[in-house]
Amino acid sequence: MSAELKNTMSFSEEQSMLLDTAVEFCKAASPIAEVRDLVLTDSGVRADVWQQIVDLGWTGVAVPEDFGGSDLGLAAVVPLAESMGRHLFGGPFVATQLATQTLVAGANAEQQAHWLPKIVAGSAATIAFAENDGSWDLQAISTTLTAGVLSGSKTLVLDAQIAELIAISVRVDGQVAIALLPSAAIPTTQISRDVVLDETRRSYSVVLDGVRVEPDQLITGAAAAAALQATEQAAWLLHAADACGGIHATIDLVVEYLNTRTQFGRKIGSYQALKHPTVDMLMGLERARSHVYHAASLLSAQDDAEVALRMAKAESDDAYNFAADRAIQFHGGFGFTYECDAQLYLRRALWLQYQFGDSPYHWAALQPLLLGN
Amino acid sequence: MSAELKNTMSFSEEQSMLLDTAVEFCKAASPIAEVRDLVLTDSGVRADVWQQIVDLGWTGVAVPEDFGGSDLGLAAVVPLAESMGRHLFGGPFVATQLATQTLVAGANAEQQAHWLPKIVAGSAATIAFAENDGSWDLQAISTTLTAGVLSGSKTLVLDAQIAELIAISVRVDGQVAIALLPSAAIPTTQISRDVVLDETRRSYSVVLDGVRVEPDQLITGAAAAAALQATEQAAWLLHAADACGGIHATIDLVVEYLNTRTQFGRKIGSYQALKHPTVDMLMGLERARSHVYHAASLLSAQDDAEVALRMAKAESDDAYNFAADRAIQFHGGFGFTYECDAQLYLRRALWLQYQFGDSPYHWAALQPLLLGN
Amino acid sequence: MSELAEFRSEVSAWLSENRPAEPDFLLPETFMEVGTDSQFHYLRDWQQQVYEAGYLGMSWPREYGGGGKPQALQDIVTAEMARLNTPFMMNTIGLNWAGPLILSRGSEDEKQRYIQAILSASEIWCQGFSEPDHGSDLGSVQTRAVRDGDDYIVNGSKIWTSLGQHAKHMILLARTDPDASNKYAGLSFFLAPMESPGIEVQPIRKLTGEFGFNQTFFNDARIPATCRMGAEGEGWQVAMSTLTFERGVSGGQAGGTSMIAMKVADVVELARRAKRHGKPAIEDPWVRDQLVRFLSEEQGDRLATARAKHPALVVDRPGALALSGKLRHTEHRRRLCQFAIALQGANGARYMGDAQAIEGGKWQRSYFNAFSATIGGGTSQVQANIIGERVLGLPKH
Amino acid sequence: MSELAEFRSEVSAWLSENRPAEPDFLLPETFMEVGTDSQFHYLRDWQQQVYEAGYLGMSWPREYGGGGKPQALQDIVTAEMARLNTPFMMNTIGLNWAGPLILSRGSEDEKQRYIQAILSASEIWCQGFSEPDHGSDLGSVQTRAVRDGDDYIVNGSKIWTSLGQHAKHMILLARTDPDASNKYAGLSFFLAPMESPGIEVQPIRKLTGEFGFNQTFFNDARIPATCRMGAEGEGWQVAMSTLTFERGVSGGQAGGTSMIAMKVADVVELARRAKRHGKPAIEDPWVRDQLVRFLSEEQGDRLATARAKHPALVVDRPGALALSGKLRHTEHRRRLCQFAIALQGANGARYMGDAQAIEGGKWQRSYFNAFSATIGGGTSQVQANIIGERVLGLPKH
Repeated sequence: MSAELKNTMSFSEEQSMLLDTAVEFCKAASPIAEVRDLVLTDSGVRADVWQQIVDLGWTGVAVPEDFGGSDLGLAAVVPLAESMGRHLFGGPFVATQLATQTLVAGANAEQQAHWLPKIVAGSAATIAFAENDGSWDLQAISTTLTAGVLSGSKTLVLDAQIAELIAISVRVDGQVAIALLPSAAIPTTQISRDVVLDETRRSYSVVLDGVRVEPDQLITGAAAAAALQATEQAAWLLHAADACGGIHATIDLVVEYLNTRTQFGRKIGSYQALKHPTVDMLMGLERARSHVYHAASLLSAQDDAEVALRMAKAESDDAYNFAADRAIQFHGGFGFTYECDAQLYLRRALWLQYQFGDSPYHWAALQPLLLGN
Repeated sequence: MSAELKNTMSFSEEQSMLLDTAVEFCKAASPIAEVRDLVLTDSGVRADVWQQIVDLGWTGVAVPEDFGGSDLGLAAVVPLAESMGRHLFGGPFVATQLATQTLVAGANAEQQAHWLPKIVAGSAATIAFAENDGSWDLQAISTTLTAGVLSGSKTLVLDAQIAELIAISVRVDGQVAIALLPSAAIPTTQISRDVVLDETRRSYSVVLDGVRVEPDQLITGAAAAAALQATEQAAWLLHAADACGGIHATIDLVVEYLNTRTQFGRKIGSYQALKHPTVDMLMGLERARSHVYHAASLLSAQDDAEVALRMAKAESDDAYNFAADRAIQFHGGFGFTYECDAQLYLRRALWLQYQFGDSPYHWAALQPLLLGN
Repeated sequence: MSELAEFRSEVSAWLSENRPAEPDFLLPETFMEVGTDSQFHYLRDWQQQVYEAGYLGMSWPREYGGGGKPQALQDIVTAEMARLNTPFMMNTIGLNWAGPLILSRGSEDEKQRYIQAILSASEIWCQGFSEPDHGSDLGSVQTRAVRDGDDYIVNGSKIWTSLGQHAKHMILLARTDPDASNKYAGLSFFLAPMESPGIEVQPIRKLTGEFGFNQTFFNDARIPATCRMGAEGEGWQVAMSTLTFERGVSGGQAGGTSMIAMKVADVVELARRAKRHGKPAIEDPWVRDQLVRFLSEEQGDRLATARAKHPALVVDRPGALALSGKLRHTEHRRRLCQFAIALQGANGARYMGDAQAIEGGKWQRSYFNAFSATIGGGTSQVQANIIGERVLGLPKH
Repeated sequence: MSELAEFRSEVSAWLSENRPAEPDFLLPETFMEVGTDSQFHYLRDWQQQVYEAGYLGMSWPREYGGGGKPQALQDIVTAEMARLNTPFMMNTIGLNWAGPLILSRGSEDEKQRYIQAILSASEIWCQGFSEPDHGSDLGSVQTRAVRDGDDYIVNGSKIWTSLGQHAKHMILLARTDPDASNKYAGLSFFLAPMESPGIEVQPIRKLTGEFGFNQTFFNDARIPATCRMGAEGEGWQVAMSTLTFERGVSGGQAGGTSMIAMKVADVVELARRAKRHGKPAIEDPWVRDQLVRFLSEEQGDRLATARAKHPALVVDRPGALALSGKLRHTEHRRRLCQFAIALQGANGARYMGDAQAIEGGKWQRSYFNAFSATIGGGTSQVQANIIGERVLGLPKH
C-alpha cells in the first residue's frame, strides 16, 4: 500500500451555517408534490426557487471573491448538494457548479471575468464531456475542433436548454481542449432531450457539427487537463453528496411506512426482515457520508483527494442503490406504483450511479492506487 | 458462451439403493460422540467401521469387475461421500477413492492388477499431489525422480500413515509422472502429521528425498496426464458431495437449536434474523446438491463435466462455509465453545474449501470456459 | 426424419416467416405489462394469427375450437416459440386459467360459449382474485356477492387485474356467505361479464411509468347467477383447481409461451456488445466474475427441476424445491436486471423512449418490473417465512 | 525538536530495544484469549517491564504508584506501542476498569491497596458482570449476595471471566436485594478477593480449541463487607461508571495498548506474501477487488470517529455512529479474518501448531475468535434491533 490513509475531517463555521440554511431552505422549497409537478415541466426548475438560490449566494460559493463569489471552495458546496439531493432538487445547480470548477481551474483571467460574475448572478452553465459510447474516461473524446469548427456530438449534457454556457471537451490537433461556448452558438435544432431514468433531471444530446469556436473561447494545454480533472473530481464529490441526501430521505420514507403499515396484526417495522436491512441502509449512509465530508476536507486542504473521492462515490452509489431498491420492496404493492415516492429515489440513485463512473468502476480504479499495479 | 449447458440428471436404481444404505449406515456408524472420540485417536477411524465399509463393498464401487469391484463408476461414490460428510466421517475412504481413480484412469494392467484388488479388500491408499506453496495447480510439481531416486516433499497427504499405497506426482526429465509407491518404502521418520483445521481428518507431510522408485511403479506420458485429470475431477466431485452432506447436517443442527432455545419469551427460530438466513442455507444446499448430482451424471455419461464439476465445487464450498459460519453465530455463547458441534462443521467446511481449489479459484476458472477469453 | 422432427422444422419455418416485424415501441414481457393499445393490438393480432395457423390449443377438443391433436405437438410449438423468442400469447388468463377450468368443470354450454374465443383472442380474460390490502391470502377475500333473484349484486374491489380494460370476462372470487363456518367456505366463483354496469376498471400507473395493471371496482354490479361456476360456497375449491392449471401442475393449458423468459445468456450477449469505459463489458474482471455466478445460479435452478424428477434425490425435505421456486426465480431476475444495467456504462441512466438507450431501455424497465414478482403473490420476505416454517419446521412467529 | 517529539523518539527507541523476543507459541490478541501459562507469563513480564520503565499509568497519581505526568505523554506511549505492534498490556480489567474506578471513587486505603499492583501486574483482575443465559442485560444479574455479619455470602455464577484462574480480584456485580423496586436497584458492587473459599473457576474450551475464558462459580463464598464499593443497592451506578472507563468515554485509563488491533493493511501485506495458485495473492483480481472494499470499509469507520467530533455533522440521528460501532467493527473483523484465510491457497486449511501454517495459523484462530465479539456483549442480531429501535425509531417486536 502507498502511504497510510489520512483521516482529515474539517468542517468550518461557514460550512456549518450553510448546512443549516440548506436543510431548512430545501425542505421548504421542494416538497415532494412540487418535485412531482416539476417532472412534467420542460425546465425541471421553478424560476423563483432558482432566484432564491442565487439570492442566497449559493451560485457564488465556489467562485473567487474577485468575481463576486464568496470563495468558500468546493467543500462548501457539499452541504448544499446533499440537502438538494435529500429533497430531489432538479434544476441547473449541479451542472453550474461543475462548469464553475472548469472555469476556476482552467479558464484564463478574461474568460473567468466574462463568465464567473454571470454565474454568480444566476446564469446557468453546464459541461458537455460525455459521448455516445458511455465511457467515463474523460480523455476519450471524439469531438474535434478543426479550423475553428466543431465536429462531433455530446450527450448526457445536463440542462443544456437553459444553460448560457456549455463547456465542451474537444480535441484540437489531437490535444485535449475545452471550448467555452455560449449556448446561443448552437442551433436549437441540434439540441434534443435525452430520456433518462431520473425524471427530475434534464439531460440533452447536442450535435456540434458546424458550430464555430473562437480562439478566445478555448482552454488548452495544461490548463485544459487541470480543468478536466477538477471538474471530474467535483462531479464525484457532488454526486456523492447528492446521494447521501437521497439515502437520508429514503430512510425517512421507509421508516415512516414501516411505522404506519400493519400486517398480520403488527407494525411491519417490527419484523426483522424489514428492520435489519433498514439498519443496513443507515450504516451505508453513515459510512458514505463520512467519506464524502472527508474527501471535501482533503480538497479544502489542497491535499491529494483521489482515493477519498473515489471511495465516496463508490460507497454512496452502492448505499443509495441498495436503500432505494429495498424501499420499493418494503412498500409492497404500493411500492410498485408510480404514486409511491420510492421510485423517485430509485431513479435518482440509478442516475447518480451511472454518472462519472459507477461503483465497480471506482473500486477497480482504486486497486492500483491502494495496492500498486 | 460456448454451447448451451446441459441439464442431464440420471440416478440409477443402484445409486438409489446405495444412497439408502449409506444414509442408514453412516447415521448408525458415526454418532457425533464417536466423531469427537475419534478426534483424539491417531488414525481417526475405527477399524471395525472401516471393515464394515469394506464388507459393504464400498471400496470397490468404482473398481472394474475384473479386479473384484462392482464397476458402478465414480457417480455411485457420490451418495456415499455425501452421507459420510453428513456424519463427519474421518478415515481413508475419500483418499482411497482418489487413489482408485488414479489407478483406474492411468495405471497399466499389471499395476491395476496389483493394487485394485487390495483396495477392494480394504487396503487404504492415498494421493500425494500437493506441495508446500499451496498451489492447486497439479502441474506445479517440484518433486523430481532422477535415476530412480526421489527428491522433494509433498504435503496435505491424507491418511499417509495407514495408506499402503501412495500415488505421488513427480517430474521425470521435466515430464509429469505418477509414482505408485508402497508406503513402506518411505521411512516413517519422513512422515509427519500436519495440523489442520478439520480434526476429523489425518493429513501428513512427506519428505521423499532418497526414496527409490522402480520403473514398474511409474505411470508416465498421456496416462499420467489422464490420471491426474481424473483424480482432480474426482476430488472436486467428492469434496462437493461431502460438503452437501455437511450442509444438510448443519441445517439440522441449527433447526434443532432454533426450535429449542428461547429468548425474550420466544423460540429463537421465530425471529426472521435467524429464520431467513437458515432458509438461505437450505437454498444453498439445494442448489449445490443439484450441481453435484448433475456433474456426477455427466461423468457417468462420459460427457465433458469440467464446468459442472467446478460449479458444484464452488457452490458447495460457498454454501457450506456460509451455513457453518452462521451456525456458530446462531448458537450464541454456546456456539463459541468447543463443546458445541457447530465448530466441527465449520472446520470441515474450511478444510473442503481449501482443498483442490476454493470457490474464487473455480469461479475464475469458469470465466474462460463460459465466456471465452 | 421422424414425424415429430418434421413437425418441428415445419413449425420453426412458419414462425420464422410469419413472426411480426419488431415494432417501434418496446414490447411487454408478460401479459401483466400490456400497457398501451398498440402493444395490445400487436399481441392480439399475433395470437390470432398463431391460432388460425393451428398452433394454439392444439390438444384442446376440436368441437370447441381446439385442434384435437396430441399434446406432444403443442409442446413442440411452445418450445420453438421460446427458442425463437417470438412474442408471447397474450390472452394468458384465458389460455392458462379460465380455459382449462371451463374444459374440466364447465357445462357444454360454457365450453361452446367461451373456448374458441379464448384461443382466437377475440374475447380477453382477466383475473379477480387479489384484493388491495390482503396480499396473497385469498382466504381473506372481502368482495361481496349477494344473491338477488336471478343475479348476484357485487360490491368491493380487486387489484392486479391486468388487461382489465380490454377484458370481456373475469374469473372472480367473491364472498357469498360472510357467516360461513370458516373463511374459505363462504366464497363463490364466477365467470363474470366485464360489461356489467357497476364495474369500473381503473388503470394504475406502475413505477416504470407505464400502465398495465388495474384496480377493478364493483359498485352494485349485477352478475347473472348462471355465471357462477360450482356451487355457492365452493369458490375456494374452484379457485384452487384454477391455480393448479396456472402452475402447470395438472396440464391442460392451451400452450404457447406466456412470457418473454429472461436468460443469463441474453445478459452475456449484452456484455459482449455493451461497453464499459471503452471496452466490451465482457472484458471487465468484475463483470466476468458476476456473470459466471449468475450462470451457475441459473443452472442450479434448471438442475433443481431436473433433480425433482428423481424421488430418491428429494426425499429429505420434499417441499424445498417446489416451495422455494418463486423466491429463487424472482430474486434472481431482479438482481440480474440490475446487473444488466451496470453493463451499459453511462448509458445505464437512459430509459425507454431514448434514442440511444441500449436495447430500447428494456433492462431498466425489466428491473422495475421485476418487483412485481418479488412483491406480488406473497413478498420475498413472506416466501422466506413460508419456507422456514413449512419446509424447515421453524416456529411461526 | 519539540519536547513531545523528543519523548516520542525516546519511547520508540526503548520499545524497539526492549520488546520481548517473538515466542515460539502464538500470542493471544486480547486478554480474553490468554489461554496458557506461557502466554500469561510472557505478557505479565512484559507489562511489568513497561511499568518499571515508567511507561504505564504515567498520568496516575505518584502516591499510588503512577507517574504523575501529563496524559499527553501516556498517549504517545500508547500510540507508539500500537505503531510498533508490541504485545498488549494484559491486566486489562485492572488497568481500564477497576483502576480508574478505584481512583475516582475508592477510599484512600483502597487506592494504596490496589493501584500499584494493578500497574505492575502483580495482582491480576477479572470481571464478574455477565451471567450464563442472561447475555448482555446486566439488569438481570441473578448472583445473590446476602449480608451475614461482616461478610456477604455469595451464590451463583459468572461467565466470560477471562483471566479468572490467575486473578487475585474480581469486580463483581451481585444482587443484594431481590425485592427492590426495580431490577437495577437491588444490585451491589464488590472488589471481591478470588481466593475466598467457595469460589471456583472452571475454564471453558473455545471453538479455537484453546482455553481463555471461564465460568466462575460461587458456592456460599464469603466476601468481606468492606470489599463493597458504594452503598448497598448502588451497584448498577458503579457498574455503569466502570463501563464509561472501559469505553474510554471519560478517560482515566492507565494507557498502553490492550489488544493487537487488526488492520486491513496487515491483510494487504499477507496478500503480498501469500500465494494463490503460484502467484502472490495480491495479483488475483478477486483478491484486489475485495481488498479495496475492505480498505474503504475500514476507512469509513475511522472517518466516522473523526466526523463524530463535528456536532453539525451528526445532528440528524445522533446515536447512529456510537450505537452501531460494535456491530460494524465486529462483523468487519469476522469477514476480514475469513478473507485472510482465503489468501493462503491450500495452506488455508492449516492451523496453529502446524509447521507450515501461514503466520502460525493466526488468521484461522482470529476468525474463530472473532465470533466472541459478534456474539458476546449482545449478538449482532440484537445490536441490529437496538439500532433499528433506538436510532431509527422502528417499532419493537
